[in-house]
Amino acid sequence: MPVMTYIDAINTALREELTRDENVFLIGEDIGKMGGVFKATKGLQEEFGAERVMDSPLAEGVIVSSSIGAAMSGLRPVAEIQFADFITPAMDALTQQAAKLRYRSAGTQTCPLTVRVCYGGGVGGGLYHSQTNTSWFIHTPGLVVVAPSSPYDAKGLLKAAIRDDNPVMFFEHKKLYRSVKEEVPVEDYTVPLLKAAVKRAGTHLTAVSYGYTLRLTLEAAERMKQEHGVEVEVIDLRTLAPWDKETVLDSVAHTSRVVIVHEDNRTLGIGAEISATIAEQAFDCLDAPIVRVTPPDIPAIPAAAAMEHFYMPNVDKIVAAMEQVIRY
Amino acid sequence: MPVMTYIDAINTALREELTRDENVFLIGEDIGKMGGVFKATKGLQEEFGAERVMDSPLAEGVIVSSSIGAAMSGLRPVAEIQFADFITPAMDALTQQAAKLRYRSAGTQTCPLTVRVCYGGGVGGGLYHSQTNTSWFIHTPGLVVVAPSSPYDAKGLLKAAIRDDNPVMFFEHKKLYRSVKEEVPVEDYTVPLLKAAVKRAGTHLTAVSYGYTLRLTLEAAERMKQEHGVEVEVIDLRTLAPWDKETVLDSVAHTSRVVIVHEDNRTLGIGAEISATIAEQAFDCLDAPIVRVTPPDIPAIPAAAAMEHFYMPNVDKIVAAMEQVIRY
Amino acid sequence: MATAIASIGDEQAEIPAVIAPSLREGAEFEPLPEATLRRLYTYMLKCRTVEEKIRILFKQGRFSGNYFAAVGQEATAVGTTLDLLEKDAIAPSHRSFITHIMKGTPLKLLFAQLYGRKTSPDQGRSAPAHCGYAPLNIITPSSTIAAQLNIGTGIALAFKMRREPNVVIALSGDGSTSLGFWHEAMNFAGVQKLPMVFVVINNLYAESVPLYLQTAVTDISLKAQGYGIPGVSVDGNDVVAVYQAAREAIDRARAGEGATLLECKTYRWYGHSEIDPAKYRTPEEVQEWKQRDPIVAMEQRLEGLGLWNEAWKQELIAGFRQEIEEAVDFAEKSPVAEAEECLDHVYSFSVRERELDRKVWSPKFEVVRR
Amino acid sequence: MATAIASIGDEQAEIPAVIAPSLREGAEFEPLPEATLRRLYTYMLKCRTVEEKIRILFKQGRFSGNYFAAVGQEATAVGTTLDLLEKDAIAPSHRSFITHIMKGTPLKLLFAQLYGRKTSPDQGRSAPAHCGYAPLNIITPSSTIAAQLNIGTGIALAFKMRREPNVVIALSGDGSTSLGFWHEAMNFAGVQKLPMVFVVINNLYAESVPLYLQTAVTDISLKAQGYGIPGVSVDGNDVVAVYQAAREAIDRARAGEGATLLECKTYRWYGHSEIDPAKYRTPEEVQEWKQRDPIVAMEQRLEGLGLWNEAWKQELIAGFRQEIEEAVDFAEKSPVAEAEECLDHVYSFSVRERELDRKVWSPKFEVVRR
Ligand SMILES: Cc1ncc(C[n+]2csc(CCOP(=O)(O)OP(=O)(O)O)c2C)c(N)n1
Ligand SMILES: Cc1ncc(C[n+]2csc(CCOP(=O)(O)OP(=O)(O)O)c2C)c(N)n1
Ligand SMILES: [Mg+2]
Ligand SMILES: [Mg+2]
Repeated sequence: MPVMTYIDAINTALREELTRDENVFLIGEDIGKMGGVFKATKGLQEEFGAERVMDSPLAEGVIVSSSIGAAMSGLRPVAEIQFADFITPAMDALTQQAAKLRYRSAGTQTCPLTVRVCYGGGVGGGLYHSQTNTSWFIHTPGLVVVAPSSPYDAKGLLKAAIRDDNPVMFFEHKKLYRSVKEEVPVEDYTVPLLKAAVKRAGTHLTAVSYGYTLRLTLEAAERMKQEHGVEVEVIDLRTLAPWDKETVLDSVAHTSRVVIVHEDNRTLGIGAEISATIAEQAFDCLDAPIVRVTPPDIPAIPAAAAMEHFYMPNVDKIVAAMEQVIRY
Repeated sequence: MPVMTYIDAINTALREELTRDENVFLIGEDIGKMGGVFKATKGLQEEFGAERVMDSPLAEGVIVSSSIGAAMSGLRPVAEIQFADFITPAMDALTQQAAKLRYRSAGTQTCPLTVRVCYGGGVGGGLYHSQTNTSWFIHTPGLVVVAPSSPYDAKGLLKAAIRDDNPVMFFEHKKLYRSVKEEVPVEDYTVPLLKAAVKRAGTHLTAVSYGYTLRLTLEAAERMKQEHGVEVEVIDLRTLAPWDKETVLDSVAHTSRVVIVHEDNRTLGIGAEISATIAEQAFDCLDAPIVRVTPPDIPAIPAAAAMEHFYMPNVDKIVAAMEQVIRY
Repeated sequence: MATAIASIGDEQAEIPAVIAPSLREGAEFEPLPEATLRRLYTYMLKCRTVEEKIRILFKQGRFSGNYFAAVGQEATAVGTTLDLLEKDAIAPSHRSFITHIMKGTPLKLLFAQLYGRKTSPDQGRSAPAHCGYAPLNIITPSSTIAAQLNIGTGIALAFKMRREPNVVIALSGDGSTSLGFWHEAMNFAGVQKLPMVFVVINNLYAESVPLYLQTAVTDISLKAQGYGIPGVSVDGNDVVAVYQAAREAIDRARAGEGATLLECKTYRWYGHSEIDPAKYRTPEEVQEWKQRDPIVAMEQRLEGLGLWNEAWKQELIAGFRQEIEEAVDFAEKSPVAEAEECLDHVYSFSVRERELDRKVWSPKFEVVRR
Repeated sequence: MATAIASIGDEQAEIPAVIAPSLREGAEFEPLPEATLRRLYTYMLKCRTVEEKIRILFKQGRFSGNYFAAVGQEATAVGTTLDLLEKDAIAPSHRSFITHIMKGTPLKLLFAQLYGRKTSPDQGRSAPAHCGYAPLNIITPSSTIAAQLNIGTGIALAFKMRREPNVVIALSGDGSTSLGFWHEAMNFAGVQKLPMVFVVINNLYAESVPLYLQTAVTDISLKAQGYGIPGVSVDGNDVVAVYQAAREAIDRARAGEGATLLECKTYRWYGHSEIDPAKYRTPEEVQEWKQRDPIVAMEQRLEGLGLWNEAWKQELIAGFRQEIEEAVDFAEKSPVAEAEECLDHVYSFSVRERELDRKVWSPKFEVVRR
């Protein structure tokens, strides 16, 4: 099996789906000749032509809305939002159109649409090239929100998203693009949507995360094992909405302790929902407070390194929280 | 003291602020000659002229962004969004501009802006005239989000919002406009932002809500007293972001039981944040699961009466949840 | 070129009676076949009859919600959408209920929609007038003004990619042109040469806001200039002029020549919706426009050609009334959806179980349905 | 009218060398005073010198983030913003860093911005090129393309309401015109007759996307038609033409006659940003445009008037270099903000305590700083 980076996995998934199904097409800013600002679509316009790998005008609303119409007509659009920071012009298209079309037509009109969104901080991008912005969409029923943490999952989940009959938002952390590599099958496979994965088994503490911070959480789990002999069970949500309550609650039922890690703002980040669900549905299982490791509630990530570092979750912060919960 | 409806209180607050400060002006769709679709601005254009009570083009983005620029220049705009359902065209203006201007300019440029938003269901408005849409903004640091539940608070909080130096979103529930009346002073007064209010004292259970559902919660509390002798402490959040943790946690510290009621979608509604905060910071105080009474997670409120009724929180549902938590 | 003066809001504006009737400069249209003239009239009359009935039903409290009547605007509604192909798509606005009649949605389904019944295309979910119909490719619209145009661009893109000879008729009002969405749709249609006709129904008001507070131009067709597509303004109360301009635009789109912006200048007789007394307009202004009733104008024209008499009209109306009664009856006898059906059609998979049974991971805490 | 042909992306497009230089049809401009000509040149040279230095510093890794150079576009940058009043506002785009030089922001603050230092106007928060300056009414911009135009409308509205004779210069690129925000700002400015000049710097590309994929028109000034405001296109590499057209538009705005759209056709020499090799353009195309260097063109013009020689140029450059060195020195010696300062300026009140000390309502659970 070839070893692939996360971005190679994305590129491969797109190529395979474009080949497999003539209804699949890509649309977004700079995705054509340039191959995308992060090169996720590199070589695809050359291979599939400018109609199936289409440079859009500079308008995220156009990218998403035209995809909705195309999807309604039986095509399988894969739209790209260059940075999550620029998703607001598509807010109506995503939350009022894509999320509600099936519902408002009682299932007679649907939009099997995939929206790839590049998100995340930690690369010095500053206030407007670092945002996460997943919560708005997790809070919007009708949308499926996915955020893979590894190349294997990235390929399998993206293929599953493209084939899914719902509007799927697919969040790719820019810091993962070239920093993680793993073996990825060349064959066709999918990873199921709506299912979390236990990425590390453990009995003392449940840690829940996704995307880039999932990797930090895995490192923290390893340190807890090395330094304290604590066995942390690490759950990768993978799908953020609708999220997989069963896997999380099952784990909490045997560990009784929980740490949640995410990069979106603290207030009403997904950690709030997970914590609230546990506090409501697994109250008796808990032996300690549920701790969230998140950025502070500030408008966005500053560019200057020290402030960015202060903002971002990291392994030390996660370990400190885990220690706290275990010691409780 | 005159008895006023909620909408009279709003109208009075606007008139008084327009009179008090020549920098105050209003902008929105149909707010001028028509006096607003709910008549919140009735008579104001006649009194203050078309420049200070300005009909905007049909563009929520224009309403909010032009207000931001005007506020930056020292004016005190009060913008109106006709229905919360139509706030998405202003999403960038609100979350990327208003919320971040002070931050990104390190305090050198600010926008003392008030955005009045008419929200809420229960009036047969259907999918696009019933939405609540508060969570997106509660999740956006830099914005203050306010939602009064009574005429007295509506007048006092709106005046406070207009005088505040932050961008304040002011959510008015359309079902409250004409259904509640109370004595409201004719004198100038403000109700402080950022402070919750204990609207009913109690020792057995803390109930947290805001806006229209706060009134349902008060009714439920009365029923708990009548039917079970249970004393419910009812907290009206009033400001949803940044919300008043202290008041809630203080209450939980002596009641040990919590029910949260809101009308925004369940997943990542403000109930999630309150619950998560309690589960994290007042874990030892809890004697029962924290229960949220919310709508189901569906894209929006259907028009047909039976489905709308199924969707909306009501007194029976709140009482059932309170009984559950008390019995636990 | 004859011009009529009509007052709009506080300002006097010139409303040219006929402006650039054709895309082809100086071109004359062929006279229309008699059958087409009669069909244009028949549909206008049907639309009027249906909407006046709907208004009565609403006043009687027979259905709730609200309704946005296009009475007075029938020439535009009918002339732009007569004889579309089954697969041609409509991107409707809130005032396009009668366009369903043009496309062929059964009247009984439309009345079920008004009544919010289970038998309606959306099974009681949306407000009365926000109606779509999948079998005839009518987008089920949101209320967000202009958003349907942008979805329309995607349908047009699919037609283009699949080399299908279909078109999208995208309907919006003068007010909608202020929203960024409107611009984004027009611009994209221009770049991609999409098979679309953007019909702007300029009835001089957006709710209470007069045109001059909406935009600084009086001819909305001018806006086409910025998108590299042709723009045409017609007297939206002259059904023949509207039909001819629309046909030209539709033929262009079908032939792969791209989109057209067609502005139809007209007027709504009643309030923005059934609960709006429309006090922001003077009675004189309304009266002036009522005198330009597109149906009466067409009657005179047909009569001049020997194609119309009162008896025929009454016969038509009687037929419509019968169909309407049946539709009302169907709607009123239709069941409403069960409350829990509001949990359906959220996703392609069901969320009923998830929403109804919150499994609890605790021995002590009973499951309650909340 | 002379036209030059330049290749844009895959298509050949006509770039008229001079298009409608004045708002007043057929009007001729007065020749500019010598002092003005020299100042236009001096500023262009300063902008170029500063940006070429910034590019070197970036390549040397002396500051991080990214930078969007306007090299090649100086005639547009300078001609549109010379001699503004202190209170006149600028709504800058990501490629408007040098506009600060025009308005008067001290160079050392600008370099502190590049270096993300505490001494910069935003104390290290934003990316290098997203710079504002409150004392000179330069909006601190977001990255959302075109959003600054809309904020600009509000500043202009405030000028208008207060009867202040100031203007807003709103800067954006060809790509920005596709966004709804751009349209909404233009339309509102038209309706309210706002004192604004919308300068569209049409450099033929938005990042990698050529103009013909952005919009179906080649002259962006045409878009003004839809908003009831005048539109002008000028050769954006001719600083005198740009200045004259801009002055006319600024004077109009100041006189209360409303907004103007001014399209300046130009070209960026380098990539979209310092990390973009710009492979989507041919070397020939770039070469062709470099031959139309606005600075060289102005040198020739001035030399013809006896107003320029190489020695003066070197003297100017030496002066700029000195100022730049001091600014770099200031930036490099400036402190960075403390990490916890990222908690400041969220609201008018402090959130530090709330964020740093999560008070815990429990005897057993210690307070940890997370
Ligand atoms: C984005 C948005 N803002 C506000 C509204 C509320 N609204 C519904 S119709 C309307 C006026 C529309 O005017 P116009 O486009 O001229 O259409 P007309 O009603 O005249 O047919 C308004 C403001 C809405 N539906 N969507
Ligand atoms: C809403 C939004 N979408 C995407 C981007 C990313 N982006 C930054 S600059 C740019 C191209 C801008 O092109 P243009 O307006 O022509 O300005 P130029 O760079 O040529 O000066 C893009 C796509 C953004 N900043 N904002
Ligand atoms: Mg209208
Ligand atoms: Mg450009």
